[in-house]
Amino acid sequence: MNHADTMLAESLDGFAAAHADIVLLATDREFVRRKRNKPGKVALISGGGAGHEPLHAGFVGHGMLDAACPGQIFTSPTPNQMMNAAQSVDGGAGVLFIVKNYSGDMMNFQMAAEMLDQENAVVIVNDDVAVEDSTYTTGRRGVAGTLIVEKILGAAAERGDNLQQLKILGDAVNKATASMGVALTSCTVPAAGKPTFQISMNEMEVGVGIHGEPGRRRVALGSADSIAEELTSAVKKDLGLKADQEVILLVNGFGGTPMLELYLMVNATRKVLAKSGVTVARYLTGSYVTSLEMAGCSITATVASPEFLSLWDAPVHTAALRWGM
Amino acid sequence: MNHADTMLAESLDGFAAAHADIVLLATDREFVRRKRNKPGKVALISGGGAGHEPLHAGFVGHGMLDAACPGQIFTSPTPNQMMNAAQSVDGGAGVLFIVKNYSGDMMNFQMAAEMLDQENAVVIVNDDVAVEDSTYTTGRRGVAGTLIVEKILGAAAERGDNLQQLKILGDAVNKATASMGVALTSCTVPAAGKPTFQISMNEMEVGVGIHGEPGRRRVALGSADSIAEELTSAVKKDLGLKADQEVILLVNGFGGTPMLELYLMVNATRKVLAKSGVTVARYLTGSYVTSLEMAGCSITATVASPEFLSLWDAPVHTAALRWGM
Amino acid sequence: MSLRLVIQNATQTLVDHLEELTALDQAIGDGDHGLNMKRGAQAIQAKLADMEGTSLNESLKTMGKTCVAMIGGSSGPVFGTLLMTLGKELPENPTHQDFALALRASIEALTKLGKAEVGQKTLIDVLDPVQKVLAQDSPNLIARVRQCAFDSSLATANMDAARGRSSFLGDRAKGHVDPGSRSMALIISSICDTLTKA
Amino acid sequence: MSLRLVIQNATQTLVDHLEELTALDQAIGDGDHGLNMKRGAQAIQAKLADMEGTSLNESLKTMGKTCVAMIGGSSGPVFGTLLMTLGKELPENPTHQDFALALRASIEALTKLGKAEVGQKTLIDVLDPVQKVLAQDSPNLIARVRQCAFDSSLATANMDAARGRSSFLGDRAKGHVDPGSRSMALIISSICDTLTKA
Ligand SMILES: Nc1ncnc2c1ncn2[C@@H]1O[C@H](COP(=O)(O)OP(=O)(O)O)[C@@H](O)[C@H]1O
Ligand SMILES: Nc1ncnc2c1ncn2[C@@H]1O[C@H](COP(=O)(O)OP(=O)(O)O)[C@@H](O)[C@H]1O
Ligand SMILES: [Mg+2]
Ligand SMILES: [Mg+2]
Ligand SMILES: [Mg+2]
Ligand SMILES: [Mg+2]
Repeated sequence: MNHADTMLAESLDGFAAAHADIVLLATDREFVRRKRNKPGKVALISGGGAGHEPLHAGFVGHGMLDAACPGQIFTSPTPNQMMNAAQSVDGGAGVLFIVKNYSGDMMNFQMAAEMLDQENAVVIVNDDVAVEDSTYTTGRRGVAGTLIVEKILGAAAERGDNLQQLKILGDAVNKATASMGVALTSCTVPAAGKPTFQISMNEMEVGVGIHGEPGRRRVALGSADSIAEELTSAVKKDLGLKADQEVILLVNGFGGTPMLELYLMVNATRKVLAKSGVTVARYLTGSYVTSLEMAGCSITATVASPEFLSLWDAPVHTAALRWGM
Repeated sequence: MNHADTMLAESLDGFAAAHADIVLLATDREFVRRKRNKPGKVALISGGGAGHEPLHAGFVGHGMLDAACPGQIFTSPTPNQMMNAAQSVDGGAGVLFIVKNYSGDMMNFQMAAEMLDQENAVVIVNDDVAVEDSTYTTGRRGVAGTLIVEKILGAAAERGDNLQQLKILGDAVNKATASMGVALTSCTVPAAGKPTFQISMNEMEVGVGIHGEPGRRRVALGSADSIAEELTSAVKKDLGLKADQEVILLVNGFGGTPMLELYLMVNATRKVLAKSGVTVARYLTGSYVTSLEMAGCSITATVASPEFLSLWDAPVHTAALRWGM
Repeated sequence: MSLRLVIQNATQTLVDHLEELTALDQAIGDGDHGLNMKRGAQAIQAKLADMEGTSLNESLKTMGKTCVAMIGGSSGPVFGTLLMTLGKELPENPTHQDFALALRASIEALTKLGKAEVGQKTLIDVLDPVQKVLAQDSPNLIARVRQCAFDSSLATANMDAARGRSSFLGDRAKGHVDPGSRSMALIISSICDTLTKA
Repeated sequence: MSLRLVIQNATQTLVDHLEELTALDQAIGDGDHGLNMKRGAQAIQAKLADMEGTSLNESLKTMGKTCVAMIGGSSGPVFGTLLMTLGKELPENPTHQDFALALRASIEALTKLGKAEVGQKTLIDVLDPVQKVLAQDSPNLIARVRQCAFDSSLATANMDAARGRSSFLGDRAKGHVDPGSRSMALIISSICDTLTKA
């Protein structure tokens, strides 16, 4: 809306003002951090390009992240931002980076990790099953499952897990998590000024990424039931979901999808899961990991162990996710 | 996404499944109610056409509404729904209806109130300042300020206020609340299948309603700063805001607006308010009172007395608004 | 001429005009009027068998209650109140004068319910002139009622809205026919057609 | 020929090609490559005065650090590592063979950083053939380097992507030039032009 160059800066200022009770915005807007450090706690830091709000800054606070580094729109933040964030929120127990699996994010975090003095580890999130792990891919993308990894790790860090425990737990949550999405419209990067891809009213992009990257294939617009069927079966297959298993189900909007439609998708998805005897133990529904104003949604399932569930249920107080306090 | 006729029903089923810990969906999906009645408490009931989600069903739960009656998309629910909801959640202390000021809603609630056995009262919300109260209008529309009225009344009902006290409080909150919005795109009623209004990429509709009703005027797309200036000055004028006053500020997305842009608007609005010495005591930012997938936003301000603030801060646990518990 | 045929035809007209009514409400309202009328019309059609053999008054009351229970929006209470009041006020075997009196009572009930007066761009602007025609003893009454309903509906285009969603538009509502008036005209002209053909 | 002019021209080319680079990245990536290169280019231009009088190696290191600190995305680490490695590896008054050696070291550093190999549709598919041309003693070296950069960039259109965002596309990336390769070709050809004109 305002000048594309200053949009991100002004939005961060608005965010910091609106949530001044829980977050602080660093000089030069390099990162958003929790207002108060918790000594002895492992610091959790994530980050990534802007345009996915509320991810990640909206998840900074008690029981989740200690800091989030916002890049430009759809652009990984720089190593400098990550290092400064790490120095700022260090509680003396090391730093855990949570990184979505994009080559940009991976390279920047890697450079930061190499230059860092503190003890640190990285959990890579790659929950998107849209693209098979073939010789033609670097591996899968990190998408909405990132929220689940950040929530569960945040709760574990809060209860006092050490860096190594958190690294193991994070990898385990990531492995138990799978996502797949579908887009009905494209998003428009403000500075580019035109839609990232062209799509007609009666088409959809199956397996779309959260940057408006074209997906696996373009097909005719289907019903919510058939979309749910396709997305869920890909997720189910990846996780090897079996009867009597429980999942945490996140139905995530991409930014331009009304809640009415997200709940429609919730209903369709739980019916598909029920057919194979899978129960939804926890639901989360909303636009949490977005692609600007893109219309569409993704479904994410995490196989729910009792430990994952109790960490999921633990109190959290961030701008975008809050319960128990 | 699914067949337009069954979309609402399936969405309500998804909502009820996802929030089964706090709500129940009545037979024939006539209303969504709080899971457990609280005897001796005045029952708060709201309702209105669907398409504004999470309003109202998303605000059913502890500290807010006891029941919400969803109509068809953009269509007031029927008196029968309201009466059945009232009978279901009656705690023996009477029923307060919270009604947005549309002729359809007013007439349906009025018919329900007349046929009802229980003691009841109505609080009418008409916070939209886009249209002056001239001889050509029925009075102002009820828009995003409804959330603030429902939150504050919900907290007061929870602490035990009686029907008469709540009616007086509700009218006072409504009077202290003003809103105005702007749309960048139209919404599309699913069954109609085409946009409610035509608008080009570089225009905006100032004073738009939450049903895609055309607004006051169509102008060239402005910057966030100029939009904030226009919306805020209309709100300020209506409330007679003066230096040193405090407000609760709700920056509300219409369904298709990314959080990035909403926080940009938060920043622009607080700067405009600060210029006239008005402080924002509480912020709420998000897509809470929507028009399907319409892009745009509204700003709402409530003049914040210490009592309003303490009721605003009181614990609430609903699908869409949750804090303190 | 059977009452059932009158009702069947009048409700079907509304269903058939779904798109036109939707478009009218999109221009100056929220776009749901076509669907609202269709939902009400189909709910009434589903009751046709039940209404078979009951009096005109009872049928009108049943239809009114069905509108209230099934439509919602402005149309539910408005068409519901109209039909229920007619059902209450009409004597057995009514004359056109009886219809005129019952319609006057209905208009008053509507004004009480929704505060709309003549000239405020609602279906009252069809009901009121039609009521006046019905009150006269004139040749070709049915044809005149039919014409009056159509003309009055079209005339709402020149009015400023003061009630209902389109009232928020101010001058911008000018030039557009009020959707409720159009539905009203469709119903009345369908009734006239069925009566004429019978 | 001044180093300053070489840098000024090469960075300006990127700024001038903002829209083309954006379009390429929109086709098979996330659309930010044009802006990323522009941001890096302008950050380097802002340092031109500071770099005045420093050695080629120091200038390269400064530019590399500026890319890392200011760009983000894939381009930040990739162009940053490329420039920083060149700055570290080049001797004083380098010959074209020295450039070839330093470029080889840079490609290795890039592969270590981002795991991309030749043929995986990244800017390495421009660097590698250009490095090979530089390693030869041939007439018209500058012209051949220039031509090689262009041709190699175009040739990425026929490759499947295996690294970076476009790797998620599988076959659908075919037919589109890799945006980073295009930037690399623009930089190299701008340098060649400035050197030729000097
Ligand atoms: N207060 C009123 N009195 C009489 N008729 C009204 C009133 N308000 C609205 N109407 C009629 O209802 C029509 C709109 O109906 P509809 O679109 O179904 O409901 P809504 O306006 O609630 O969306 C209007 O065109 C008008 O003729
Ligand atoms: N692992 C990698 N190694 C080398 N170059 C890469 C790698 N990943 C991406 N690139 C280059 O970076 C370019 C994309 O840069 P850019 O769009 O700025 O970043 P991002 O891909 O993070 O959005 C690609 O076109 C490619 O040439
Ligand atoms: Mg990027
Ligand atoms: Mg309506
Ligand atoms: Mg309407
Ligand atoms: Mg890119």
